[in-house]
Amino acid sequence: MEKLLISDFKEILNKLKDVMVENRDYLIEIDGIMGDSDLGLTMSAAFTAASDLAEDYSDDDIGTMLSKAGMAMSKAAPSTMGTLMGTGFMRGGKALKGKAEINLKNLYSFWDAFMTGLLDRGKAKIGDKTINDSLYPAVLVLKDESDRNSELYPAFQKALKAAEEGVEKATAMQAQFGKAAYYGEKSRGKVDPGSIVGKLLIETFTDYFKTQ
Amino acid sequence: MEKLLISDFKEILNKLKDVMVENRDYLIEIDGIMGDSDLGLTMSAAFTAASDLAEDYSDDDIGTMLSKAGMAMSKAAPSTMGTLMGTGFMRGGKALKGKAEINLKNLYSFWDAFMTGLLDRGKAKIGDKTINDSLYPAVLVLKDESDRNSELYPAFQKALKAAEEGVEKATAMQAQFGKAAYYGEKSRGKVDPGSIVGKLLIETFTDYFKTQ
Amino acid sequence: MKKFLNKPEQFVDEMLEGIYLAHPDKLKYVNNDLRCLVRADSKKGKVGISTGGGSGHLPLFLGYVGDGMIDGCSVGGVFQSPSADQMFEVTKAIDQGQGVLYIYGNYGGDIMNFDMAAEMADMEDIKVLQVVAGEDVASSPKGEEHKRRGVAGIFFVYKIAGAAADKMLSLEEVKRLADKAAANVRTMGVALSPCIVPEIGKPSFTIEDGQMEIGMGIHGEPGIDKGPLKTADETAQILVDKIVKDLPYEKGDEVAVLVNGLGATPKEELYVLYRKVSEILNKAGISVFHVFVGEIATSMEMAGLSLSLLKLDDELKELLAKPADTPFYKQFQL
Amino acid sequence: MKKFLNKPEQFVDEMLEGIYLAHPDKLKYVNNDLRCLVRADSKKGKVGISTGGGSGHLPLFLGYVGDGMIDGCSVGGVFQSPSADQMFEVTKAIDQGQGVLYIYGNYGGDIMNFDMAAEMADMEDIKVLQVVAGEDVASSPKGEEHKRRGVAGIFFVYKIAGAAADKMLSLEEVKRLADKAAANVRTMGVALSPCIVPEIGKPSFTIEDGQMEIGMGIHGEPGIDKGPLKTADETAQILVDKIVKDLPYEKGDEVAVLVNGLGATPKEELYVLYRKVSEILNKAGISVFHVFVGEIATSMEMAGLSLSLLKLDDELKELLAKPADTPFYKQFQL
Ligand SMILES: Nc1ncnc2c1ncn2[C@@H]1O[C@H](COP(=O)(O)OP(=O)(O)O)[C@@H](O)[C@H]1O
Ligand SMILES: Nc1ncnc2c1ncn2[C@@H]1O[C@H](COP(=O)(O)OP(=O)(O)O)[C@@H](O)[C@H]1O
Ligand SMILES: [Mg+2]
Ligand SMILES: [Mg+2]
Ligand SMILES: [Mg+2]
Ligand SMILES: [Mg+2]
Repeated sequence: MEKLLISDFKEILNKLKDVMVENRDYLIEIDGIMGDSDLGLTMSAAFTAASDLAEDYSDDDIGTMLSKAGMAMSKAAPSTMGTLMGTGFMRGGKALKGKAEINLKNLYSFWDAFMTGLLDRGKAKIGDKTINDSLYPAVLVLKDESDRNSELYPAFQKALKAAEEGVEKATAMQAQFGKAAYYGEKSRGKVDPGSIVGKLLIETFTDYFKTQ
Repeated sequence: MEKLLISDFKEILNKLKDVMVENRDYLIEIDGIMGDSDLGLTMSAAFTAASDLAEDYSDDDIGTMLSKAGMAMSKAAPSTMGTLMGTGFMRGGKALKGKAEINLKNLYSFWDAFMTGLLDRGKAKIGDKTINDSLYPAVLVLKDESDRNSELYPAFQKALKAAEEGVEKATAMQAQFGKAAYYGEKSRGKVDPGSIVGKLLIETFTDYFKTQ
Repeated sequence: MKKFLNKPEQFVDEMLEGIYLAHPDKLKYVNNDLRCLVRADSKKGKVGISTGGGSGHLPLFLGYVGDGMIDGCSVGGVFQSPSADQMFEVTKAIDQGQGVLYIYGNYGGDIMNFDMAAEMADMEDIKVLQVVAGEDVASSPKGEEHKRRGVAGIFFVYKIAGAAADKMLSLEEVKRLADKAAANVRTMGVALSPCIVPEIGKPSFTIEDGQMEIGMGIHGEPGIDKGPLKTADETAQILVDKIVKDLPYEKGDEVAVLVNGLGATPKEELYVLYRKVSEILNKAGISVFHVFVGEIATSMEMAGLSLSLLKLDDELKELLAKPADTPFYKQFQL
Repeated sequence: MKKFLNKPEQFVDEMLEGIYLAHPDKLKYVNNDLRCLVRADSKKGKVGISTGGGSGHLPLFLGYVGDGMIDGCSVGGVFQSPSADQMFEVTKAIDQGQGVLYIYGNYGGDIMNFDMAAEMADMEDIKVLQVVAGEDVASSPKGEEHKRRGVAGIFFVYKIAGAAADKMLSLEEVKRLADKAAANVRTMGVALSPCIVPEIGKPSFTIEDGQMEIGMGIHGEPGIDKGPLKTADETAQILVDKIVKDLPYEKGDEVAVLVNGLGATPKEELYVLYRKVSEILNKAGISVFHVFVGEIATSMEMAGLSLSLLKLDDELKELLAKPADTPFYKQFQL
């Protein structure tokens, strides 16, 4: 089975930064519809901080590096999504603490802890129209794939599909959390910006594995 | 020689009100160029108050009525021009105190006292680009005409001509008083709203005498 | 965007530099971070009170740090929560062994970060209790009060909690009183024009010419009714009706009133509105103990206002009446 | 025009009704005229201080009526002088046999009316002295100081005169100190957007998109430079340079600073500007005794600000530092 080293995670964090910077204006735009237009700014700031941290990290402990990246993110962007990303990376990193090599099983445990962190910190439930609604289905797929010892790329391809479907489903939901919740029924039919961030996370991992 | 009674002055104050109301928007407009756009409002308010007072005045003392009209004006419109009008009518009225009949000589003494009131209260000199610059030349003409025992209408026709010329001259001057003074050199070439009010005063008297 | 600023991304830090330069004897920062603001002096042995939230709402939040009010504030970017880390630094700086009360508005980012900060404080054995203020009746219906936005009414919560802490009451007791204030305040606002986040550079929402939005939040969150501009009296009637029915405030109740300007709206207009508010309350048999009129919680240059009522009892009244002296808010004994 | 009002022609009177309803223990009116405003209480045997001017500048002018400041204010329509009559009524109400000092801004209508009022007072044997405040350096060059507009700096004149009267000094002495304050203050402002007189309903002047007007007066009087919006630092530099050169303020001088918001400009921006002001003064060796930041003299919803410096000596400093308590302005001992 494939192994990921700390250099892979540095590269992935770097790609995540690029993706968030590329999607800066798009995220600003969709967060502007029912939110405060900051998501493009905060995600760029958060992932830049994470990537900078990773670049400077000189040890080989993947878990610790990801935890520290999470701390850096929550300092750099203390918005809802910044804090959730920070929490996710901190918790996910904790699950990988001490590891210098990672396989799909480990990667699933990262995402599982990440997801639990989001649910803990945000207190939103599945169906509340948040990032949870794209990320949670993807993490469920990763569990399956990890149980079945799949390869990374196909596993993430499936997870991405689930995340994309999650985005669609979230679009139809009524927002219960965050600024969009003030729109009540009117929030239905509008894309949830957080769910897009969830999808972008999985997509970036997927793309990375594709090119390996 | 023609005599004016209290009924004539009531009618003249009524006409002055009409004239100021008709010129409301025009005065607002020209006061807007270098002032605060209130001249149309204040002149309408002042002369409405004066006319209302005159209407209710039941005695035959022309001077007292005009003084009281002046007081009413300065209460109703305490702007520069309202205060000057108030002062003018108070001082002019004082000069006619106790009179129930008025001839051109008396009328000149009204305007003379009126003009002195303006100079006293406002402290502007001739040439400072104010109402003084249209009214003072007109009052000088009235002095001449009164010395020559002229008829009312031709006397005021000449006074009006002087007032009109005064407006032209004032236009070329640099403002030294009031809000327009902040424009310094730039105030040259722009009509002085107060000088227009001076002209309207004389014009209304002239028109009244024409129709008698 | 017409603003006095240099680089938009420096806006908050330069504002803070200006604040520290203007009030060196009253305010300072800790952890070498301008955004961790605390009182320069402090009363020994007192419960600490800390708040935090996005910038762009002055005098909210940091303006209430001072004598008789609160002790520290973590400062976020414009309309952005400060970080848990910053909150924790402020917590450490103001704790005097009696614990710290967090008072903040009901916004997702703030809640998560204050929760994180409380966890950090717990790890260092600093006792932290939290009060979340959310009183905008337009933001969520009755029965769903927990979803309501915190707006200008938080001022009352600071004032009550601050006076309580000043009386050297315990953390639990300060929290009880702050909770009581939070439970007894209701607010509703109305906006006439948007505001601009410097880093964004243009309004992130619009209100058309001749229109007003009733119930809009202080970051431009949607209101409950967008429609033609109403008169001051009509506006007052709508706000009072909705607020009074919600708690409900009843005949015989005594209240404090806050007429808050959102930024561009002149004080003149706030008083025109209060004239009607006073008349309506008077007719309803609700008596006004004191009215606060001015800019208490703003949205930069947004035009609009909000109305808050706080229902009083003897203990709240006593605390509300105590003096306060911060660089942004001064009150003599009422 | 987006304003909270009912009928534009009722704006001022309804505002005043709101003010009396909000502050019944502090303010009242005389002669059955809402526009003749005086303190509800008053210190016996003190010199009376009265002011007056157009509405639309709150807290100017009436906002400074109260403890430690002034005693009465006649209130005009928006940007309109009150009448001599009203000024005279206020004069009679606040005179306690020690005479009355008029303090007002250098505007034609106000001057004429206060002159008339002083004549009326003289006829009733009330001793009146007058101080005309005019300190806007942009409104007239050095050498023609008597033509300068009075703007936010009048706040300092009230404060000094009020504290002097409170010390039971004589009318002449209060005038001397007020004159000294007036002579030692300089102001300059900058506007970003116009304001609307309710009865006119639209702006009576314009400032184009992306433009600012340096030196504009608080009624929209023309400034000395219309041009592209400058940064906060550049703006601060222009204002400080012009003001400092004018008096001039010199190395070793001690000053009070006032950064005044004209209405729509948020406090955040005032502090960003002050940051630079402080730096420039510091470099010039001019020390700041105290800085006042906020809305002290506004033009309704105009966006912009003004900067004032008051040069202090020991007697001015002592008076400036005294507490004041009005419904619109509160200061603890500095
Ligand atoms: N309690 C929550 N738990 C999980 N996700 C949330 C929660 N509240 C909001 N979100 C997500 O956050 C997204 C908005 O993020 P962000 O722009 O950072 O929020 P804000 O600007 O309000 O702090 C929403 O689209 C939603 O997906
Ligand atoms: N000191 C003065 N003496 C005489 N006339 C004056 C004086 N100052 C201003 N004026 C006149 O007043 C006119 C403006 O009047 P008004 O609009 O009432 O002034 P404001 O609105 O400034 O009170 C000017 O056009 C000028 O003719
Ligand atoms: Mg957002
Ligand atoms: Mg005018
Ligand atoms: Mg403001
Ligand atoms: Mg304002």
